[in-house]
Amino acid sequence: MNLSQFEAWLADIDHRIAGVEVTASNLNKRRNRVDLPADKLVLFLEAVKGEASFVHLSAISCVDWIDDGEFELVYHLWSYELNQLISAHIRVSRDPGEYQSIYDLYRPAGFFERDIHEMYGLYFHGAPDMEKFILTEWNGIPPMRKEFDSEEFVEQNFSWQEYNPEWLKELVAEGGGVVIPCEEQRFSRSVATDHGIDQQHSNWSGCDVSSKLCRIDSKYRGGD
Amino acid sequence: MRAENYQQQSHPPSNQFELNFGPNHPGIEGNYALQVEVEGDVIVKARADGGYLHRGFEKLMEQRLWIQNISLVPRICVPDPSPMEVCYSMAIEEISGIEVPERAQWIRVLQLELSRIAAHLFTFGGHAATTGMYTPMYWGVADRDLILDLFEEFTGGRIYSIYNLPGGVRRELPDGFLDKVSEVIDYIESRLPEYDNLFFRNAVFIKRAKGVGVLTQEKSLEMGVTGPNLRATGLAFDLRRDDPYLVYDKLDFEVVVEEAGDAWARTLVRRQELLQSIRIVRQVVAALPDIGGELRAPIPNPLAWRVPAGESYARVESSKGELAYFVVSNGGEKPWRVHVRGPSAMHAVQVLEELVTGGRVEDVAQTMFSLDACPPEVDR
Amino acid sequence: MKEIKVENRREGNILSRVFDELNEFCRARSLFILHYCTGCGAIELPPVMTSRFDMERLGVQPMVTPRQADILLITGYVSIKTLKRVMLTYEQMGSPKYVIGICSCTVNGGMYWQSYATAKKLDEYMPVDLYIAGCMPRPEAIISGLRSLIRNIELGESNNWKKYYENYDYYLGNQQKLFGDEWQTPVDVIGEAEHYGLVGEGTYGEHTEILQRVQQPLKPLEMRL
Amino acid sequence: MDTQIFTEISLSEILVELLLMPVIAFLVGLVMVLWMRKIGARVQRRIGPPLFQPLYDVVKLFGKKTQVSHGVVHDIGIVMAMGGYIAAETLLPVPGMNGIAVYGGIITLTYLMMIPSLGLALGVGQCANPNGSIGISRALTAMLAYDIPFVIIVFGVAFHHETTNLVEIITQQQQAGIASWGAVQNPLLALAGLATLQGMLGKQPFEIYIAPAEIATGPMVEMSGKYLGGLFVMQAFQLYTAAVLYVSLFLGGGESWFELLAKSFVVVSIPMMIAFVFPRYRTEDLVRLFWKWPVMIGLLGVAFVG
Amino acid sequence: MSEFLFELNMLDSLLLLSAVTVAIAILCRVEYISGGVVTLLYLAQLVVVGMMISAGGVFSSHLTPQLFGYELGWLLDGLGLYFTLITVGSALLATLYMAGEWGRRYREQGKSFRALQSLLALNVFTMQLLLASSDLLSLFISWELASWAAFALMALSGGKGLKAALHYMIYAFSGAMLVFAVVAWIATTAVTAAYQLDINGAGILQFSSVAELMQQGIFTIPEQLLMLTLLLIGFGIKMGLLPFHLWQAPAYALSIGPAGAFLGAISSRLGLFAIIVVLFKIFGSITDGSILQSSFGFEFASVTPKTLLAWIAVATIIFPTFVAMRQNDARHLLAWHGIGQGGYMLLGLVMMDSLGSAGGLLHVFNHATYQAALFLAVTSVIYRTGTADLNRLGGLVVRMPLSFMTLLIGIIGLAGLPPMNGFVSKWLVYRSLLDQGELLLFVGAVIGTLGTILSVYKLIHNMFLGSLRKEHEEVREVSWSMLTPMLILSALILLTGLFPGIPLQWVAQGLSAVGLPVAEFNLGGVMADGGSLDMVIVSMVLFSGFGVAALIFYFVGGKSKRVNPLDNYAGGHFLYASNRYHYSNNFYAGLMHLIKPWYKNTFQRLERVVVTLLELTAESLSRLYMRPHSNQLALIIVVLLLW
Repeated sequence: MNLSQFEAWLADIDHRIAGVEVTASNLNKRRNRVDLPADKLVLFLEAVKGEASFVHLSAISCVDWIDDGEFELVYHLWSYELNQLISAHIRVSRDPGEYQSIYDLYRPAGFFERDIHEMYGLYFHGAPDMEKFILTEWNGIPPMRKEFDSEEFVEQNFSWQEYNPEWLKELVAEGGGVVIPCEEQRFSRSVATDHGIDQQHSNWSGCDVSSKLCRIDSKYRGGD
Repeated sequence: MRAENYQQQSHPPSNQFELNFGPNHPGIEGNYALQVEVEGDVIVKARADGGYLHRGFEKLMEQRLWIQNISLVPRICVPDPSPMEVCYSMAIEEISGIEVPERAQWIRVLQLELSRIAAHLFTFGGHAATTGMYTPMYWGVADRDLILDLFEEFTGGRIYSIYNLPGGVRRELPDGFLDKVSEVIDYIESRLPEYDNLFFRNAVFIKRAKGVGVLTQEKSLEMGVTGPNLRATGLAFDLRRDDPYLVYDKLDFEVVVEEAGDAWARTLVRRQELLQSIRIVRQVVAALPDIGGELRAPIPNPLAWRVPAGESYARVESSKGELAYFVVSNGGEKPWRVHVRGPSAMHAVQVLEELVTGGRVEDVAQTMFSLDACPPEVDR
Repeated sequence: MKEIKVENRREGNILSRVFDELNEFCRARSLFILHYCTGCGAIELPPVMTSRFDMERLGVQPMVTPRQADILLITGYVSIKTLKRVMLTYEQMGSPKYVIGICSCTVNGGMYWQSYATAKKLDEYMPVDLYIAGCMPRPEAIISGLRSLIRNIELGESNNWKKYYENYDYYLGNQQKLFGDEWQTPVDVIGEAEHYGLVGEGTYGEHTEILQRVQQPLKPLEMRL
Repeated sequence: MDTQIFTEISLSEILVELLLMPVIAFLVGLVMVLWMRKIGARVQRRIGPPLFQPLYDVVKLFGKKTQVSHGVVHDIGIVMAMGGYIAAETLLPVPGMNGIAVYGGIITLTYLMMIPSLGLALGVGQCANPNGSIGISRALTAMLAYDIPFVIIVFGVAFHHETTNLVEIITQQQQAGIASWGAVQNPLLALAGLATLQGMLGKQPFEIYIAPAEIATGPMVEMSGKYLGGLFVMQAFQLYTAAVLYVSLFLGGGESWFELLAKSFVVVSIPMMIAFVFPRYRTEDLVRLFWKWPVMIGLLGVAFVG
Repeated sequence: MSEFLFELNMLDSLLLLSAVTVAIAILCRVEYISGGVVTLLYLAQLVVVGMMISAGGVFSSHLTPQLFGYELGWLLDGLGLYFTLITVGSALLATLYMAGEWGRRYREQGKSFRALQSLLALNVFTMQLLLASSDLLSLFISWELASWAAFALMALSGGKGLKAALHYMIYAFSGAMLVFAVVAWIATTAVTAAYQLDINGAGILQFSSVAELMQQGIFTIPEQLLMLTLLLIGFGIKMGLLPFHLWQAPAYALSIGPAGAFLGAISSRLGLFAIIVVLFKIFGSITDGSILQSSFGFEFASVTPKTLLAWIAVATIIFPTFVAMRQNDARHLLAWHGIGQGGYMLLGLVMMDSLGSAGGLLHVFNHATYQAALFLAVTSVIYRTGTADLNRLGGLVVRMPLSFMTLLIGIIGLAGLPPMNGFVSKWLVYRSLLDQGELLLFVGAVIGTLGTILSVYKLIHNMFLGSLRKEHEEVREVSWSMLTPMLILSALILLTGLFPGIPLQWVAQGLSAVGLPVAEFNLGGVMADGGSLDMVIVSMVLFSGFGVAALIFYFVGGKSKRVNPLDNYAGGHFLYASNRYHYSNNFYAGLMHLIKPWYKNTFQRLERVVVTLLELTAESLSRLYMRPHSNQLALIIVVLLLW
C-alpha cells in the first residue's frame, strides 16, 4: 500500500465502519485525526493494523473532559511503511469508567492502559495487568482526574519551611533582590483568578498560595 | 513497611528466591526497581516497579501556565533533557500555528544533537560500569562535561537549558560559540578511537555483551520499541528521517543499523549514532553563520497567553527513541492535558521484564543499561 | 521540634580524647556516599565523581549499600514512595551519618511544590546536615558543599545524626502523618538509641507509643541452646 | 638443614618477628591499596585519593558509632578473615625475618590463605542476604578456578627447588643474581603466576564476586563499620601477601627491604593496570579461562622444570 | 575350657568382649538399660584396644579352628589394631549418641532399638574378626560376615534404605565372588605347592605363606596380576573405588543416623584394610612394579599397579566430590564425600614412601573422626527439624549453635584446612606426591580438596546460615546425650590436628606391620627433607592470629548491635517476611553453567548396561531352561558332541 492508496483507503473507511470520521491535519500532512464511536474502535484498529500496516501503537492518551462527563481516549498509531500517524479518538463515559483493552492487538497498550487505570481510574477489560505500577502506595482517588486537587492535598499533608535569612532581609530592606510582589505574580491560578481571567473550570477549590510563592521565589534566588 | 509485613510466615517449598534490583542498586539506572525471582542464577520472573520518580508532571502541567511548563518538561528525562523542551514547544507551535524561524530551527537541531552526544556518552559509561569497567564511565562523563559546558555557554544551564520557547529559542548564540563547538566536537571525535580500544573492541566486553537481552525485529515491533534499540534489530527507522521535523530533511546523515539486536548491537548503534550526530553538528556549524533572521516568532504575552483550542501530537527522536507530546488545549491559559510519551515507557517496563526473564542475574544491569532505559520518563 | 544541645564530646581521659580526635580527623577525610539516585540531581554526581571533578581527592567515594555508607545524598525531590525507602536507607546506615540535601526540592519541594507525589520538606523526616541549593547545583557547588561538610565534621559541628535518636518521636510523628500509623521500618531505632546511649528527651513520646502499640517487634535472633 | 634452624632461633626473636611481620604487612598493604587506587586514578585521568586515604578509611570504619551485626558467626567470620592473614604473614619470609616459615612451608601457606576466604564466607552467610551468598558462591568458584593453576605453580616451584620451604626457595634464587630467579628459570610458570595473581586479588576481569552492578558488592553487602573495616584490612593483607609470595617464588625475594618492596610494588602494578581497562567475565567464562590458559602454561612450565 | 580361659590374651578378650556385647545387645530386652550397658562394653573394648596399642607388637588369638583342612587364625598386628581402634571408637560414640534421648525417640516411633543396637554390635564384632584375620580364608569368611552385618544394618531403615542396601548387597556379593574365586584358586594350587615348598599345608593360606608362594613363582606374573586385579576389584567395591562406588552413597546416607555415622566413618575403610593387606602383605613385589620390570624385560614404570591405582584413587577423589557438590540432601552430600576421601587414603598408601603412606593411613583416622562428627551433626538437625534437605533448612545457627560448631569443625577437617586434622594427612599426601614429582596426581588431589571446600560451604550455609525458616523458629539444641559424642569428636578433630604425633604413632605401628617406611615424626607433625610441618606452631600462630584479630575487632572497633534478619539490604526496598530471601538451590550456579554438561552419569549408565546385559543373559538362559524343546536340545547336544 502506498501513500495514495492509503489516502483512498482512509477516505473509504467510513463506508465500512459506520461513524468513523477522518480529518487530515492541515499543518502536518503526516497526521490523520480519526473520530469514531467507542464500540467501533477494535474494528477500526483491526482494519488499520491488518490492512494498512499500522503496527506501531505510539501511545494511548487519556483526556478527562470532566464537564462532559467523559474520558477521551486517543490511540496514536504509526505505520513504518507509510510514515503516517493516525490518532483515533473515542469517548468513554466517565461514570462507570470501563473500556475494553486492545492488548491483544497492540502489546504496548499493556503499559498505557495500566497507566491510565491508575491515573484516571478507567478500567480496561481484558488487559493482562491492571495492577498499580507507579502509585503502588497511593490510596487516594486517581490523581489525574480533574476533580482531584493536588494543591489541597499538598496543603493538608505537607508543610514548608521559612527561609528568610538575614542577608536577604538586608537586601530587601535596601530595595534590592528580585522579590516580586505577590499580586504581580502570575504563577498561580488563584492569582490568575484575581485578574479576572476566564475561569472555566471553577470546580477547583481555590486556595491562596501566593504568600507561599513569595517564599519559594526568594529561595530560588539563592540557588542557581 | 507496615507492621503486618513483618509478621513471620512460612514459605512453601520452593527452589527460588527473590532479589530486589533497586531502587538503591548500582545495577539500575536511576531510581527504579526490578523485583526478580531467581532459580540458581537464572531469572524466572521479573517485575518492574516504578513510581519512585513520580512527580505528577502531567498534573502539574495542567496547573501551570503554558510558558511555565517549559521549565518543567526537561526534568522529565534527566540524561537527555533538550528533546523534551523542543518537543513540547513543537506541540504548542502546531496547535497555535506558529511558524518557527529557520535560524531557530537550526539552533534547535544543534541543541538536540549536542544533547544526544552527551546522552550517548553518558550511556556508554553506565553500560561499561555495569560490566565492571569503570574507566569508560570516568572518561565518558568527563567528556560529556565539555558538552555541558557548551550548553551552559549558550543556554545558561548545564543540564536543564530551558532555552526553547514556543516559537523559537530564547537568545542568540554567544560570539565565537560555533568555533568552540567545532573544537569540542573534534576533540570528542579524536577520543573515539581510544574509546574503541578501551570499550567497543574490548574482547571481554564483547564476550559479556553479545547475546545478552536479544530483541528480534518482530518482537521490538510488537512491543513498540523505538530508537536505537529498534535500529539495533535491523530496522532503519529514524523519526529525523522518516517523520522529519525542524530542518532535519535538509541535513545529511545516515540511519545506523545493526542486525543482532543484543546489548552489543545496541551499543554499537549508539556509537555510530554518536558519529552521525557529530556529522550533523558539523553541518549545523557550517550552515548557521549564513542563516540569519529572527530567533523566535512573535507570541502573545507569555504570562497571559491562551493557546487556541486544539490538540497536537509532536514527536521527536530523542537519544532513547520516539519521544512524543500529546497536548490538548481548551483555549485556556493552561494546558488542559499534556501526555508525555517517553520512549523508555516501552522498553523499561514490558520489554525489560521480558528480556530479563530467562536471563542471568549478572545480565540484568547490562540489559537495562543497554536498552538505555530512563526511569523518570516512565514515572513522569 | 525541641532544640537539642549538642553535647560536649571532648570528654573523658586524655587517651579517649586523643582517640576521639583521631576518629573525627579520619572521619572527615573518609566519607563514603551512598550510591542512591533519589532524584534528578543525581545526574550531577557522575561529573563530581569522575575524572573532571574527582571527588576521591577529598576522600569521598561512592558505596553501594547503606551499611557501608556515611553520607546519604538526597539528590532532589523525593516522591513519597521513595521517601519511605530513603527513611529505611537512612536508618540502616551506620552512625555517624550525614544527610546532604542536594537541589532546591529537598528544601521546600522546589518546582514540585504543587505536586501530590513529592515530599516537600526533607528536614521533617530526617535531620539534614547540609543543603546544597540549586536546580540542580553544579558539580562545583557539590564539591564545595562536601568541603564544608568535611570542615564541619572536623570541627565536631556536624552532629545532626544524634538528633534522629534524641528526637525520634518528632521524626516518627511526621513519618506517621505521611505514611500512616501502621508505618514501621525493620530498624529498631529506639533499641539502637538505648544500646548506644543516645536516648534523649525526645526519643519517646506519643508517636513512639503508637509505634510500640502497632509494631511487629523485630528483635535480633539471639543464639540459644 | 631444618633441624638446625629448629634450634638456632631463639624464642624472643621469633616473638618479635611474629609481632612485627603482620604490622609491616598491614602498613605495606595499606600503601599498596593506595598505590592501586592511584594507578586506577591515573588510568582514569584523575588525581586520586590523598596519601593516607586507606588509613583514614580503616580508622573511620573501626570508629563508627553504630554498627550492625547479624550474629556471632558474622563477628567470627571477620575475625577469621583478618586472623587468617595475620597468621599467614608469619609464614611469609621477608628480609631479616623468617618468622616460622620453616615450620610451615608453601603448602601450608597455600592452605592457610584459604582460611580468610572461609571465614569471610561464614560471616557473610550469617548475614542472610542472598546477594552476599551469591557473592560467596562466586568467590569460592573463582577460588576453585584460580587455585588449580596456582597449585601447579606451587608444585613446579617446589619441584624445581626440591623443597617446600620458602626460606630455602628464596635462598636458592638469590645465589646467582637474576639468572637464578624463578622468573628466569621458569618463565612459563611466572607467566601463569601473573594470571593467578589477577584472580587471587579478584580484580577485573575476574571481579565476579564483588560485582556491584549485579549483586551489590556481594560479600560486602551487609558489612558496616568495623566489619567493612576488617575487610579493608584483609584487602591490604591480601595485596601484600600475594605480591610478596609472587616475589618470593619468582623474583628472588628481597635481600633488603627496599628490594623486596620495589619488586612487590612492581608486581602489584601489573594486575592493577590490567584491572582498570577490563570488564568482568561471567563466572563460567572465568573458570573456563583459568582452566585453559594458565593451567596449560603452568603444565608446560612444569614440564620444562624437569 | 578352663585352661583356655586362663590363657586368654588381649585379642581373645577383645573378641570375647565384642561377642558379649553382641549377646547383651540381643538379649537385653530392657532397652533403656541396654544402651548404657552396651556403651560401657564398647568402652571396655576401647580400653583393651588401648592397652594392646600401648603394649605394641602382634597379638594372636587362641581361636584356631580348622576348615576344609585349612587352619583359620586370628592375629592382630599394628595395622589391624589401628583399624580396630577406629572401629571401636566410632562404635562407642555412635552408641553413646543413641543411648539417650535419640534412642528414646527411636523407640517411641515404634522401631526396634534392640535390632539397631545388636546389629551395630554385630558389625563391630565381625569387623574385629576381619581386622584380626591372618589368612585368606579367615579373611574371606569374616569379610562375608561383615558384609552381611553391614547389609542388615543398612536395611534396617527400610524403604529407600532397604533398596540401597540391596543395591549394596549385589555389589558386595559380586565382590565376594571374585575374592572367593581367588582364594579357591590359591587354595587349590597351594596344596600342591606346599609340598614343594615344604610349608605346613594347614597354614598355607596365611598371608605370609601366600606371599612366599607368589615370590617363589608358583603363579606366573600374568596369573598374579589377574589375582591382584580380582582381589582389588573385590575389596575395592567395599571401599567404593571408582567405578564401583555407586552403591555406597545412598546406602550410607539412608542408614539410620548414628548407624550411618558408624558406617560412614569406618565400614568402607575395611576395603582399604583388605587392599593394604593384599597390596603390601601378599603382592608387595608386584605393587611397586619391580618384578614386572624384571620379568617382562621392558620399561614398565608407567603402568605399574601402583600408578594405575594412584590414578584410580585420584578419580575416586575427584568424581564423587563433584557429585557431592550437586547433592541437595546433607546425608547424601556427606556420603559422597566419604567415597571421595577414600581416594586420598589409597593415593597416599600407593605412593609407598614414608610421607605418603603415613598420610594415607592417618587419613583413615582423621576421616573417621570428622565423618562421624558430620553425620552426627546432620542427624541432630534431622532429629530436630525432620529434614536433611538443604533447600528446606537455613539459619539454624541461632538455634543449634553447638551442632553448628561440630559441623564447622567437621567441615574444616573434611576440607583439609589448617588447623584441623584433615589438613595434616592431606599435607602428607601432597608432600609425597610432590617428592615423587607426580604433578597430575597432585593437581587432581588439590582439585578434590577445592571441590570439597565448595560443597561443604554449601552444606553449612544451607543448613545453618542464611535466614531461619518460620517452622524452625522454636527448634532447640539437641540434648547433652547427643551433644557429648559430637563434642568429643570435635575435640578429637582439633586435638589430632594440633598434635598429629598422637595418631601418627599408631599409624607408624600399622605401617611397620606391613613393611612400609615410617616417617620421622614428633608431637607436632612430621619432619622431612625439603620442608617440614609442625602443626603445634602453625596452629599456635593461627590461633594467635585469630586472637590478635579478635582483640582488634572487639576492642579497637566500636560496639555493634545485633539486628533482626529482616533489617537487611534488599536493594533499598523493604524486606518483608513474605520474601524468600535465602539462596540455597543450585548454589554454584555459575560453575554449573560450565560443568553441568560434564555430569554425564557415565557410571550409572555403565551400571545399567551391565545390569541389562545380565538380565538379558539370565532371561535367555531361563527361557532355554523353562521351555526345553527336546529337538532343539538334541540338536545342541549333537552339535556340541560333533565339535
